[in-house]
Amino acid sequence: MELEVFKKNDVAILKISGDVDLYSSPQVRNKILALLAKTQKNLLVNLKDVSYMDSSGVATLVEALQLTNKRGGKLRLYHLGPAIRDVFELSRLDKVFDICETESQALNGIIAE
Amino acid sequence: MELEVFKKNDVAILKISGDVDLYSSPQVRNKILALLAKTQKNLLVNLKDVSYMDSSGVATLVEALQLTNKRGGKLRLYHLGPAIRDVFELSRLDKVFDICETESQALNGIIAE
Amino acid sequence: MTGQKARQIDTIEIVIPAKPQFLKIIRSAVNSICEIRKFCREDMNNVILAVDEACSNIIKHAYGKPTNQPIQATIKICDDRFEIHLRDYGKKADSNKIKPRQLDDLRPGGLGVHFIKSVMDEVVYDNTPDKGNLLKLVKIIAKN
Amino acid sequence: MTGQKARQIDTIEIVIPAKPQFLKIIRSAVNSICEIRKFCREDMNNVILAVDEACSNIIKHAYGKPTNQPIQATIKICDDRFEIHLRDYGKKADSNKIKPRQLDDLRPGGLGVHFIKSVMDEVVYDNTPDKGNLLKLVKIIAKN
Ligand SMILES: Nc1ncnc2c1ncn2[C@@H]1O[C@H](COP(=O)(O)OP(=O)(O)O)[C@@H](O)[C@H]1O
Ligand SMILES: Nc1ncnc2c1ncn2[C@@H]1O[C@H](COP(=O)(O)OP(=O)(O)O)[C@@H](O)[C@H]1O
Repeated sequence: MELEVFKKNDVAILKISGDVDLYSSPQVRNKILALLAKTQKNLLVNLKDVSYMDSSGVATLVEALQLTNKRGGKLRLYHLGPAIRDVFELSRLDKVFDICETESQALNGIIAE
Repeated sequence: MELEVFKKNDVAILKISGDVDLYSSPQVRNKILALLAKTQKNLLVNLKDVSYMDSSGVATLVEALQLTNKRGGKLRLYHLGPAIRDVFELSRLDKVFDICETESQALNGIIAE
Repeated sequence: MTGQKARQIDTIEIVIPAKPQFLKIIRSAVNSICEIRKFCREDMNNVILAVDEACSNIIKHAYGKPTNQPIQATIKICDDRFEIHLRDYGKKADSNKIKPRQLDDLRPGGLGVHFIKSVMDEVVYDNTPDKGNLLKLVKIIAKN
Repeated sequence: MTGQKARQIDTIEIVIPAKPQFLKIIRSAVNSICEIRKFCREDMNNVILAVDEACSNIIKHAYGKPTNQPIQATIKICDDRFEIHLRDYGKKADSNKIKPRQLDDLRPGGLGVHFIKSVMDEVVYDNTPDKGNLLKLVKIIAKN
């Protein structure tokens, strides 16, 4: 699993690649907590190259959502492949999360603020 | 493992995809024998999408080479990925086979005949 | 439809130490088995997810932490079903406690058992072995 | 350099029926193990090839044909080496006969043992077990 952080117009984008499972999700969690601690209100997560995600990965994103909500920020996920989309549907969290198709959709309204 | 046969200016092209191992190489062998039986003198083999090849796959191609040689035809392999190239180098058959980079290189001189 | 075709059943066994970094080995073996049996993408992903979640729970709940003790997976390969038995030697599971949380209670965690039960056709927790637990998971594969 | 670091060794076991269609399961498990240990592409491909060839030979030569009898693979995971033991219960190998053909003799077949010996650092055929054979393969992994 690999993590990369980009900035687009001051918005942090976390790109996750590979498998997010019991082994790697703590690394995702640490990275997200570090980003949000650094006065980052909003966070976009690019899931395009995530090949597998289990419940620990979903749990990590739930925690991130709660944190950003509490701070009045936004968490948006985008570029979900079919396997990852299925996991969110199974967890019935596809309606709870703000899931976008593309990066520009995910940036929409956040940059304008 | 999947096999597809194309014709380009009357030359047969066999495209192999997936893993060629002890399980699938007999299927490759049958397909090649059938193609060569059908008055096909020359044969091009596209290895671009072969993800794995073991000694039984190499043996199958050696047999095909001997058959085409005997009939005065040509066998050419092309589009070998690094893993497949390594297997031919390990077997020291990279000099015995006619290995081309691209399809047009592989067709060169065969079509003109 | 009365004729019975002798069903060929092959058995695969995989044993890993109960540590998160090795779950990938079980996932990729299960993936190959699903490919060999030509499961559709959805069945394949579902089976991999359920097996992985069940193994994660063995590490988290039966052993309580990563350990050198084993997770033993026995997979029966048939045309029309995927069956896996997961054996651990950790503390006995209290089957009353193995249940998914309410999904509308938004909090991290508590999704694994829900995933397993949603995607598999049979989920049987058996804590009667001499030591540890045995979990049987079955997925019926639709013919295509 | 005299200090000895206690080496963590983890053991993975995989058992398949000795049939060609299941070799893929061993390959993908070995692949995952190489990924976990961050082997470079070449080491990874070489290890997968050698293990696969050795398993093919068990089917072809020790058992003589595809069978329900097992191929048992025991893989030891360390940082600096890949070690696998392959156990079969077929007929005892005559170690004088296990050798690669002359490579300049162009004919199909006879490459498997050459591949195994070219890419692995240790190849030991042991036919002293009570039943069948044990093949030990070791690859030393260069630090990067
Ligand atoms: N293999 C197991 N052994 C013992 N208890 C288990 C096991 N699997 C699940 N449980 C119990 O079921 C609960 C729900 O599990 P799960 O849905 O996977 O969520 P989580 O593991 O995040 O709590 C766990 O909190 C645990 O109490
Ligand atoms: N596991 C084995 N048990 C017994 N004999 C073997 C075994 N592996 C290889 N051999 C012998 O070594 C020879 C060379 O093997 P190999 O290089 O793999 O080529 P091939 O299998 O195509 O003959 C075989 O023909 C066989 O006689």
